[in-house]
Amino acid sequence: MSRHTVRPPFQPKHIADFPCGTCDEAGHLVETLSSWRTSTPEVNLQLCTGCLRCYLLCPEGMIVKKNGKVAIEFDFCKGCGICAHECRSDAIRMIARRE
Amino acid sequence: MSQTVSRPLNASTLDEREFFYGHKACGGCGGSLAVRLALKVLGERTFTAVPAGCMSAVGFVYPQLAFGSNAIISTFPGTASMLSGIAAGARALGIPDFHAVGFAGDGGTADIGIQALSGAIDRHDRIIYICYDNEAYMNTGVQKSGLTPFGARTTTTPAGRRLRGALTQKKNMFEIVAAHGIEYAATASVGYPQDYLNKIDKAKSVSGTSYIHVFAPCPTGWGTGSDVSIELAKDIVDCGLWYLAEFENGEFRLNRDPKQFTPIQNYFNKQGRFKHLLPEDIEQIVKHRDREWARIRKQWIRISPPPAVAGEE
Amino acid sequence: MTANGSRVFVSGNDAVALGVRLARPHVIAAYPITPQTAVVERLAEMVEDGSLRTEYLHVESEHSALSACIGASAVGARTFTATSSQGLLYMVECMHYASGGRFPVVMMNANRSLALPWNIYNDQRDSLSQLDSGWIQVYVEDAQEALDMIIQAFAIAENEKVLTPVMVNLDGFVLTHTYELVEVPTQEAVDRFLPPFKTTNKMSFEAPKNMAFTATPAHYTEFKFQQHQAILDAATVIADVDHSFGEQLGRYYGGLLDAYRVEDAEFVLITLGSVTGTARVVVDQLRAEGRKVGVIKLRYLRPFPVEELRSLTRNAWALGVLEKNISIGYEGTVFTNVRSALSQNGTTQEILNFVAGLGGRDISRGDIAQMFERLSSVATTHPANRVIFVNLGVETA
Amino acid sequence: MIEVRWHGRGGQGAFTAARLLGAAAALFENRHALAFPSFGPERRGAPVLGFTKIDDHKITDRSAVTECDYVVVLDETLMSPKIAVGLRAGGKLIVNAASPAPYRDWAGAGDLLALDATSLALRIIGRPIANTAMLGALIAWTGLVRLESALRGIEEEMPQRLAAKNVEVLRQAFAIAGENS
Repeated sequence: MSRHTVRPPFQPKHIADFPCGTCDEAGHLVETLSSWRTSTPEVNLQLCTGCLRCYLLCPEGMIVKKNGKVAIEFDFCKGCGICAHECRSDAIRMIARRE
Repeated sequence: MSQTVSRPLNASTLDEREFFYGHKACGGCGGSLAVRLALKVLGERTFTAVPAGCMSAVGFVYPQLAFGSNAIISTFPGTASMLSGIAAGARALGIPDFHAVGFAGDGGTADIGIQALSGAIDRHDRIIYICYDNEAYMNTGVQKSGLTPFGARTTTTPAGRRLRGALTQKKNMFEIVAAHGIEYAATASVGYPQDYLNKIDKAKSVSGTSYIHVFAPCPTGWGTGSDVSIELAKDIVDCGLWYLAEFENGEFRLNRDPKQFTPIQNYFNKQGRFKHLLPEDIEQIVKHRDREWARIRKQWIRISPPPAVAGEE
Repeated sequence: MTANGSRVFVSGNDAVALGVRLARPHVIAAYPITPQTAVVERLAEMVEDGSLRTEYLHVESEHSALSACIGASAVGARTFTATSSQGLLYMVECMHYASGGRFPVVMMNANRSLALPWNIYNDQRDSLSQLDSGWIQVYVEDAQEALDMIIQAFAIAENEKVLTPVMVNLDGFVLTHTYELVEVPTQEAVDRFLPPFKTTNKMSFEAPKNMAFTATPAHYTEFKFQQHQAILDAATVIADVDHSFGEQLGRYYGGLLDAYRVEDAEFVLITLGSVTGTARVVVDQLRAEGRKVGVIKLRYLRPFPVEELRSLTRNAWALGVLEKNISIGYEGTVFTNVRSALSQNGTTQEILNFVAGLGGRDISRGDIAQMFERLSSVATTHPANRVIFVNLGVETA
Repeated sequence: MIEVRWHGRGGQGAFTAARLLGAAAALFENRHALAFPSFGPERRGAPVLGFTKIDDHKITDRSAVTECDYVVVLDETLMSPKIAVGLRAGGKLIVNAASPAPYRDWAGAGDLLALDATSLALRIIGRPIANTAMLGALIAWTGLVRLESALRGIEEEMPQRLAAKNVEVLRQAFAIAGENS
């Protein structure tokens, strides 16, 4: 389940559309970063043991628990490859294309 | 305390919510992982201060605001002083049960921010100060900081024929902080994530100031692949160039005392910033490492490390 | 030109580092900050490859960078530092200290906007907010002028009639990170132009001194008057240095200011820094259409070119001051300075303040053409509001 | 004035190519040039831009490049229908790709050309650094600067250990592009 909402791009028309001062909602997101990725992680659920090491170590927080295993969200996955590199049962492979 | 029953803290019991994502850190950034894990342990009743540096530059570019809980950028020198102010304000307003946490880089902590940190510890302010150490000023493009290790190439300690990288050793921030008589201080590494989670969890219940110095590799600054940050952060502990320790009730404790260090070479070989080192440089680094460990083993009390979770030997 | 050694294709930051090496500073103490970093990086490389023999201090903050430079200058060493934006503000205490103590430190400042909000891009609010710090301030238009002004800055600062620190400002990214053709003078030519630093305002074993002391109400004012007079007198030294630089190294810059097609101009834009280059292109286009327009580049903001500005604008119908700055709550600082200088002119021409380019917002050729448009309409209609935010992205009514 | 816009990712050397082109024109062809990156922090992997302006007289206008004569894309994964926005009529969109086919109608007002720079770089340098190969293709298809000037630009601007291989990449890219212009 995606736990965050990426809002439409911010297009202010009037000065009042800006917050008063440098203060706005925590977690206010208006863009995804999938364009940064040149390779994409893919989970093989047969091999995944649900140890959650990848969930713990993803710097982007893009891996979620799912039915005792894991699933990867792609909004902010930059294809760094840490999940694939750290998975102890080789259940994650990096493939050279973008979701 | 917000957690009524205290279950062991690990990947499955950790708060599933994410409080730091949508940030623009380089892929594989150790610092962003350190921030993400800490904020998950601390939960939503948290005020975070982050100075100028990577985490603010990647986390707060309006209108993309990547901190899911309260967060504010401080001036570069003023992380600890701003945290003291946040804690004092919240106390005065009677806000219960909050955490005031700061994430500053190595330079932000050991150089420009050391004065404010010293003041906060001296006041025993109830704040958690986390230094994510990637061993140079990375946001401005890899310049030497007080925590750049001996021999490391940075853009202000070039490695050429005459000089080969940084000529100074890392400042010993852990013991400098301990010498203040701080309530709780610890060293950690994203290469030992469970140990890092345990120390953040302990810091939550410290009644005074706590300081956690977490080792956080930087692929861009170190000239490594983006997928090896965790491996490197483990290697550095295993080869003895970094240690996992705590300072509490006026006493040092080693959480990990490797019988046999792994060869330093296989830590250096994976990184562009050490490629230029000559055998005599390596020898000097090894000699310094062994002298430090001899001192530590003599002066610090050693206890058996807390139960390690599967997958983390 | 024998005085010029080589032609290189370098960034503004690189050009500054080349100028610093030629000036042979004894001590460099600087702390990295975007967009200045490549200066301290090049200097570190020059120290490593042996082409620059200097004491290079890795200081832990900007406050300590300038404090260290003051210490070095206090024993007679030639010193250099470089910073930007937040870093400049973090050394403000030391800036007043350096000027009050008459320490001729030379500093490069990469013009960058000020937090909050945070922003790493170009505008001029950092240096313009420090006009009262007692430093001589010069603003350059391109990388060549940056290199040359670093060398001239030492000659001006260390002149015993001046003995005042000098800040060389160049626009962050637009100049610091843009690569262009630069002539690099030979070391011999610069050694002939720039004598070694000699001063009695220093401690030494031959003549032991006590420095940076306290002054009671009975004496404090006189020290401040001395400082003030020194910067006013610096105007002649600046002109002489510009002239001898032109003679020996082939490039004249015009001293306190530089005017372009202003002689018969009806509408004149007054500005500073690299945006002058865009204004020159627009002036040429409008002149080709028969419009009498011109642009004045203020090079020095302290000392301020009062006389030159008065004589050059006497016949203009309307003037515009374009600055990447606003003194919050009133008007642009340069606008205030220009209006004060022209107020005794006895002329009644209209003058507008164009506040543009804050936080790195682009100033296009079209924007500048519109400014001239506005000047031609305002010559007759004397508007109430003279402070115009250019390219504000939203409605405000 | 000729304006070139380079597209790449942080760390791929897009700006180095923009700078080499400027150096070649300014240092070896007695012209004037400005070369500047899209300003801002360059995060590894993040899309970045580089710009080169070339003219016969000193370029004083430093305002943003809104239109350009050539767009050079070093990384195929950056291609999108809007890639050639601002490309002037008669301009060229040059992409590092094995074949131009998938991008036929993305060239806006200009024409489309492709060169497989990555495999050329892998063959000669052993790493997928496509910037000098794309520079070679650009100057072959546009004549912006002579091959000789670009080669001297590399020798002048690149550290010795990189120069030799990059000279070879540029030479071969120039030749390959020349055959199917």
